[in-house]
Amino acid sequence: MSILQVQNVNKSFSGLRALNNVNLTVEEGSVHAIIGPNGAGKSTLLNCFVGRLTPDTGTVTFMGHSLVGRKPHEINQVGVARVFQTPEIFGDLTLIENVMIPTLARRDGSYALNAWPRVDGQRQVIEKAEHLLEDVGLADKKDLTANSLSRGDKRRLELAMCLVQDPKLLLLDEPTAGMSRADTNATIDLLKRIGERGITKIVIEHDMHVVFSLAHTISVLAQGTVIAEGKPEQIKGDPRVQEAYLGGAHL
Amino acid sequence: MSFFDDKINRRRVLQGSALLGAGLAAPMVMRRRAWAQEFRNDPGNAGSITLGFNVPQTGPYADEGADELKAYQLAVKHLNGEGDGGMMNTMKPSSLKGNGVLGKKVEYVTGDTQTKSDAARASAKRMIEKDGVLMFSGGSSSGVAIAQQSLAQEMGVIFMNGLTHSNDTTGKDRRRYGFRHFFNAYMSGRALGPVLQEEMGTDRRAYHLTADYTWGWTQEESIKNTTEELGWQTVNAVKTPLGAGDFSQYITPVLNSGADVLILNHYGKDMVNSLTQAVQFGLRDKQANGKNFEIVVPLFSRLMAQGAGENIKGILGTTNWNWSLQDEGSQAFVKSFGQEYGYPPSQAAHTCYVQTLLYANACEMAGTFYPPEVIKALEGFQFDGMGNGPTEYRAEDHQCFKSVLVVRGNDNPTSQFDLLKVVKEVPRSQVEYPPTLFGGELGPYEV
Amino acid sequence: MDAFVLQILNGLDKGGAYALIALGLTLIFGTLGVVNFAHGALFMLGAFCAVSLQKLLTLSQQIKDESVTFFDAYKEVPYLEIWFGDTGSMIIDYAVPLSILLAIPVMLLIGLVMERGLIQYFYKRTHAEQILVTFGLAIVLQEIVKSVFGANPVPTPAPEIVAGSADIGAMFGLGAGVVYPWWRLIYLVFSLIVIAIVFAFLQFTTFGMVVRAGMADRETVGLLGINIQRRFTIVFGIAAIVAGLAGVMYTPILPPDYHIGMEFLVLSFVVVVVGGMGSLPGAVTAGFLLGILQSFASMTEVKDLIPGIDQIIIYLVAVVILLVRPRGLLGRKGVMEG
Amino acid sequence: MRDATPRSDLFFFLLFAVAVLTMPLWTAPFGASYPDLLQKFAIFGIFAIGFNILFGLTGYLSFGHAAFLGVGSYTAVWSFKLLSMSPIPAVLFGMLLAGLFAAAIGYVSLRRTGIYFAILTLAFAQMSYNLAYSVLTPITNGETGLQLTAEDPRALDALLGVDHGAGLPTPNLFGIEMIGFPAFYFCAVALIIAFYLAMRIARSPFGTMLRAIHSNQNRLSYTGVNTRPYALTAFVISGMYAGLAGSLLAVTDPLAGAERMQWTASGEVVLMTILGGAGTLLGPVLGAVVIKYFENIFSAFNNATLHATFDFLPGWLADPFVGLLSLFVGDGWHLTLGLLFMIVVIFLPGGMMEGINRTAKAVRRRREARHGASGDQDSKDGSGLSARAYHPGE
Repeated sequence: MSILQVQNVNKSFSGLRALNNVNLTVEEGSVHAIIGPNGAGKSTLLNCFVGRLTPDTGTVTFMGHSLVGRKPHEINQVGVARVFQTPEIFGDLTLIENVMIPTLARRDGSYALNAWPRVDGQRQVIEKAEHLLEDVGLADKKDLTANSLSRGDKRRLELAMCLVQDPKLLLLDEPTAGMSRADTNATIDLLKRIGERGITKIVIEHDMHVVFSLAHTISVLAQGTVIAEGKPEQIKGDPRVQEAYLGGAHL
Repeated sequence: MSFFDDKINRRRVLQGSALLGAGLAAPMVMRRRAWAQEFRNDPGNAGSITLGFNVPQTGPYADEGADELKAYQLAVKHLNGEGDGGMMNTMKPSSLKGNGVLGKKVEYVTGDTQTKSDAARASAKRMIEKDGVLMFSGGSSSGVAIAQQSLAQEMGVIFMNGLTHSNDTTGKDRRRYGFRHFFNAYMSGRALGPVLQEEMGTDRRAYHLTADYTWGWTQEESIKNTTEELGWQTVNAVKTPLGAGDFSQYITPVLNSGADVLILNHYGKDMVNSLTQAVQFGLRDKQANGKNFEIVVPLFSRLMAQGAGENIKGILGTTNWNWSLQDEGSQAFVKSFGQEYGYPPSQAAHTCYVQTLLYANACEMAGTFYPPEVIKALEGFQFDGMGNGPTEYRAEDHQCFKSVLVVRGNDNPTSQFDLLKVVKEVPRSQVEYPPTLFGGELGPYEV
Repeated sequence: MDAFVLQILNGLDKGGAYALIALGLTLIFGTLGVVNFAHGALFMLGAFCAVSLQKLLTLSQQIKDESVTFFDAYKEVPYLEIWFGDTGSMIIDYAVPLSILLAIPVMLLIGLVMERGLIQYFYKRTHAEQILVTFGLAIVLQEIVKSVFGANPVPTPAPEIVAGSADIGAMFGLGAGVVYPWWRLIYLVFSLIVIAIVFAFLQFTTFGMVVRAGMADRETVGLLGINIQRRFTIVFGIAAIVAGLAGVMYTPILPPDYHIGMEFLVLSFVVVVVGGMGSLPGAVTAGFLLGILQSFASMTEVKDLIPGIDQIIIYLVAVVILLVRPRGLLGRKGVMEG
Repeated sequence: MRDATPRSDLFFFLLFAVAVLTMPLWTAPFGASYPDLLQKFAIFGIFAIGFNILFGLTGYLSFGHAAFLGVGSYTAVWSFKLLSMSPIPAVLFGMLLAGLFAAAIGYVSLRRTGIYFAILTLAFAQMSYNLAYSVLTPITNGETGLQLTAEDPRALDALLGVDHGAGLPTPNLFGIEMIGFPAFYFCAVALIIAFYLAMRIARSPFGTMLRAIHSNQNRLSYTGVNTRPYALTAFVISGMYAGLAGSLLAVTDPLAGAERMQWTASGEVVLMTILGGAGTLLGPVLGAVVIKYFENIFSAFNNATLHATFDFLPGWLADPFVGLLSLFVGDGWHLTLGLLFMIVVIFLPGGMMEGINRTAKAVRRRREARHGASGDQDSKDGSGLSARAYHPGE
């Protein structure tokens, strides 16, 4: 069963074609990696999924909902969560608050004038948030402000913020960018553990080590077009991919 | 605040549990006091009384306010028998004795109106509620004066207007507890009439620039009525935003409008700016319709004339009083003010000084501080020797009627203070109008 | 038609003042990231440079007016006139243009002291705090000026030779009697020259290039090992000079008082924002645009159509422009949007 | 937030309520215990609390809140003129209209953020002010300000047969005239309610969302939250607070002037909030009290009162001393205010509340040191009384 279908998506920026007739299908429950050299259009594509950008033409359909022209919060509310390349968190709030906010957003919808009850009285929300913090190993830091975390911890926090919403589709934009090898491995482990929850994931990644450790399917993007798609083993040997990456990343 | 005077058991009040109750009880205490007294801020057996002087100390009129304050301080000195007595010696009739008012020493408090109605009322309320003033006074803007005057009525404390020129002050917004010695826009128009006719003839085309608020409108209307009676045409009357700064966009249309007189219904900084700029545009030297183009500034003040510098020369306008007047009262006032502060008083200072003396005199006449009686003493009071010749506080609208000075910017001043030259002293009869002209209701004596 | 020309001139003139103040404001935004509510005060200080020089030049021998008793009244004869006769009078007459020479070093010094002494500690603070501290500073500066010069406006006339109006009607073949004050024309030209100098300086000098690069991307320039900080300090000084010069030259048009800066402050912020944060051409364009629109809106014909339009035109235009163009006319993304 | 338990909040709230209700007592030594100033403390406290709901929580800096204050005032005076001298409809209508006005302006302005938002609100407020001063004079009575007259219809009062006697009527609540201390207590109760509601909002999930807007609006929208209606709600609520404050100004003093809407008035509430401590519950009230105190008390000193105050000093010392002080009081009170702004913001980045917190912390540390308690409990103690407990915005 496919969860996300991308059909004939085009996107240009002042004449410059960033996406050229992209087609993509993501299977439910799978980890789908999108790789490609710099400027291939990976981030542009991801931005078309979450409502930051609107494709010029083409359709993006998620579980029967068209995502084209939707606002980011609407797309999130149908079950799409996103981890950013540089962690987007609520820097001056505490960790527990950081995780409670997405929990509340899932419970109350995109807007609720919930101004009378106390937020510290929302037992279930707090418990769920604490549980998630435990999952990512940040439980002991829950009362610190998020800005005080290391970069790796920030990313794990952001992951917790996404996971607490029980998304159906999780988009990860270079989840290990700028991490040490040890941190990278820890993140891979974490992502694998999450995999057990059956959340579909789309991963954009440069690090092929990460890609081949996680992905079930890989799409290769070059100059705004999908030039190859298949299982990791297939992609490894594909000459077109080799060529696209010539002088690029390590295969 | 004299809260503790009320013999509440202080120890009990301070007990934590009683704090809340005591706080709630306070209004009751205050009310009981209120019933007990005959009128607000009755000095009773106290040896002194307090007056409140509420003037602009910050903002554009700060210098004028400082001048007013000096005049008030001088008046208090004279009332208490200190100094040379100033106009107390020339005022006729006078019941003042130079031993304070009704034998009580006069003290005063000051406040800053910021030339804002809200700030002025807040400051006045402090004087009334905290400092217990019997009368308050001050001015520089009509809106602020009217706001304070209506407060006076609500609180039952007399307000003696300082500088306020709008017809409304003693017209539609007149109050029983408010009194104005200063002249008004209507009088300016009336007084200017004959002089304008004499100097510029009856075939003139006038262009008005008017500050876009109530004072500006009343002045424009008054001047327009006068000039149109003379046979002048009004080419246009354009409203300008208060504090516009640059008036060029309003002045350029004047150039080729066919007008030959520009009337600037501006005061204060607006007047300084619009006049300076109008002169820059060559309006003073211009010829139109075969005549010399003329500029008229209906309300002049010497302090503001300083700001306009050379540009004021030859410009006609009116003023309530000028220090160069040679009558006995003016001389006495200029002498004591000049000796005290080293420079001559402004018209704002003069009116404030006079108002203070008039209030004190009315108390002496009434033999009490009880406001309704003081008001009655002031109403219809006729006096002389205060610099404006015979003057009457008209009972029906609390407006002083006296002669009005038409002045001209001095072409050849003999000193830094010699900015305005009196052209004509227009007698009271020419500027008088029926009290019903502007409507308005004074309200009750007892509040 | 003539009326139109005159209104355009009025608008350009006003616009010149707006543009000069806004230029400095946006330079400071763009480089230091500081919301400078004391910028109006810099304009005011410039104006008072002219006042000070005039007072200095007109130091006078006082000839007592004997007809006045009770206090001392003097006819004042400036020493310069006594010593140098007509040359002295001429120097006094040229007090305002001469004070440009005084204003440049004084304003630069004030700018540098202000930046080093206070502003530099507020780079990383919130905009709200920057507003509070610079607003406080503006009040303090105003009050100091008030205590020295009083609250009344001080007349500061233009030199006699340009005090009157130019017959531009004859010059440009317009109708008869179309005149415009010389000084206003000078002001317009002056503001254009100052704007041109600032732009040329930023465009063609290495210093300017570094500053522009710093405005675009501060971190990167910092990484290049360039001491961007010291340059920004100088930029603040330049902004102070520009505001000060605008003030000096405006004095014959608007006799200055201590409060004059506050009146320009809000308006110049609107100009900067309408032009787009961090955009120098934007600030200049918006300055002239709003000046001209304000002049047109004040025309009787327009006011008859929409009463009170001249009271609100600037704000109305600001609203419309900001709704149509999210970052003003020429603003860059992400500047001061947080 | 983690330290603010329901119990500590209740305690804090009661403390606040008691402090407000006993204000006539403890302000007496400062010369501030007279009705008008106390009313102003309460009213501008409400204004600043409301402003803080927008600015302190969401970070949206509005420079046009005075417009809502003005609308509240005008509406209240019109209610006195047309309906009844009771403050209840005046306050309700004042809040309602200010809220509607805020909804309209907020809807447009919130399409932009940062300084662009600030300038949009400023522009709307300045337009309101300029128009109220001139062409809207039939509604606002322009420069003179909207006042009561004896001939006003007062339909509701007429219907109920309430007779106001000769002269101008005074607003009255079931027979209690809204002047002097009763009027203060009316405002004080409003302040306490306003404070309580602000506390509820700050502690609620809604308040958390507002703080999230401040923190990272981008993340919030990718978290499924529609940020604009949240910000708009905060804007309208704070507009209604301003409307409440404005109508209370009219209740205690039934006159409404256009200058209430000027940008300087909008700036004043910004200054109050930052001075006291943006994002804190108590800070804005403190800021309002300090600024109003300076405005009314410092401006009232003159040389005579200064001399009277320092007449215990020998003459050679008193004169220069008074001369020096007179620069800062009377007509120099602006200078003092300007210096205060600078000093507070330079040394106390979080406003006056930060000063209070630091003092409290230092005192606690000293006490702990004396009792030999372990140091690392610090601000995380469970007493619920740590200074942090009161500052949702930290």
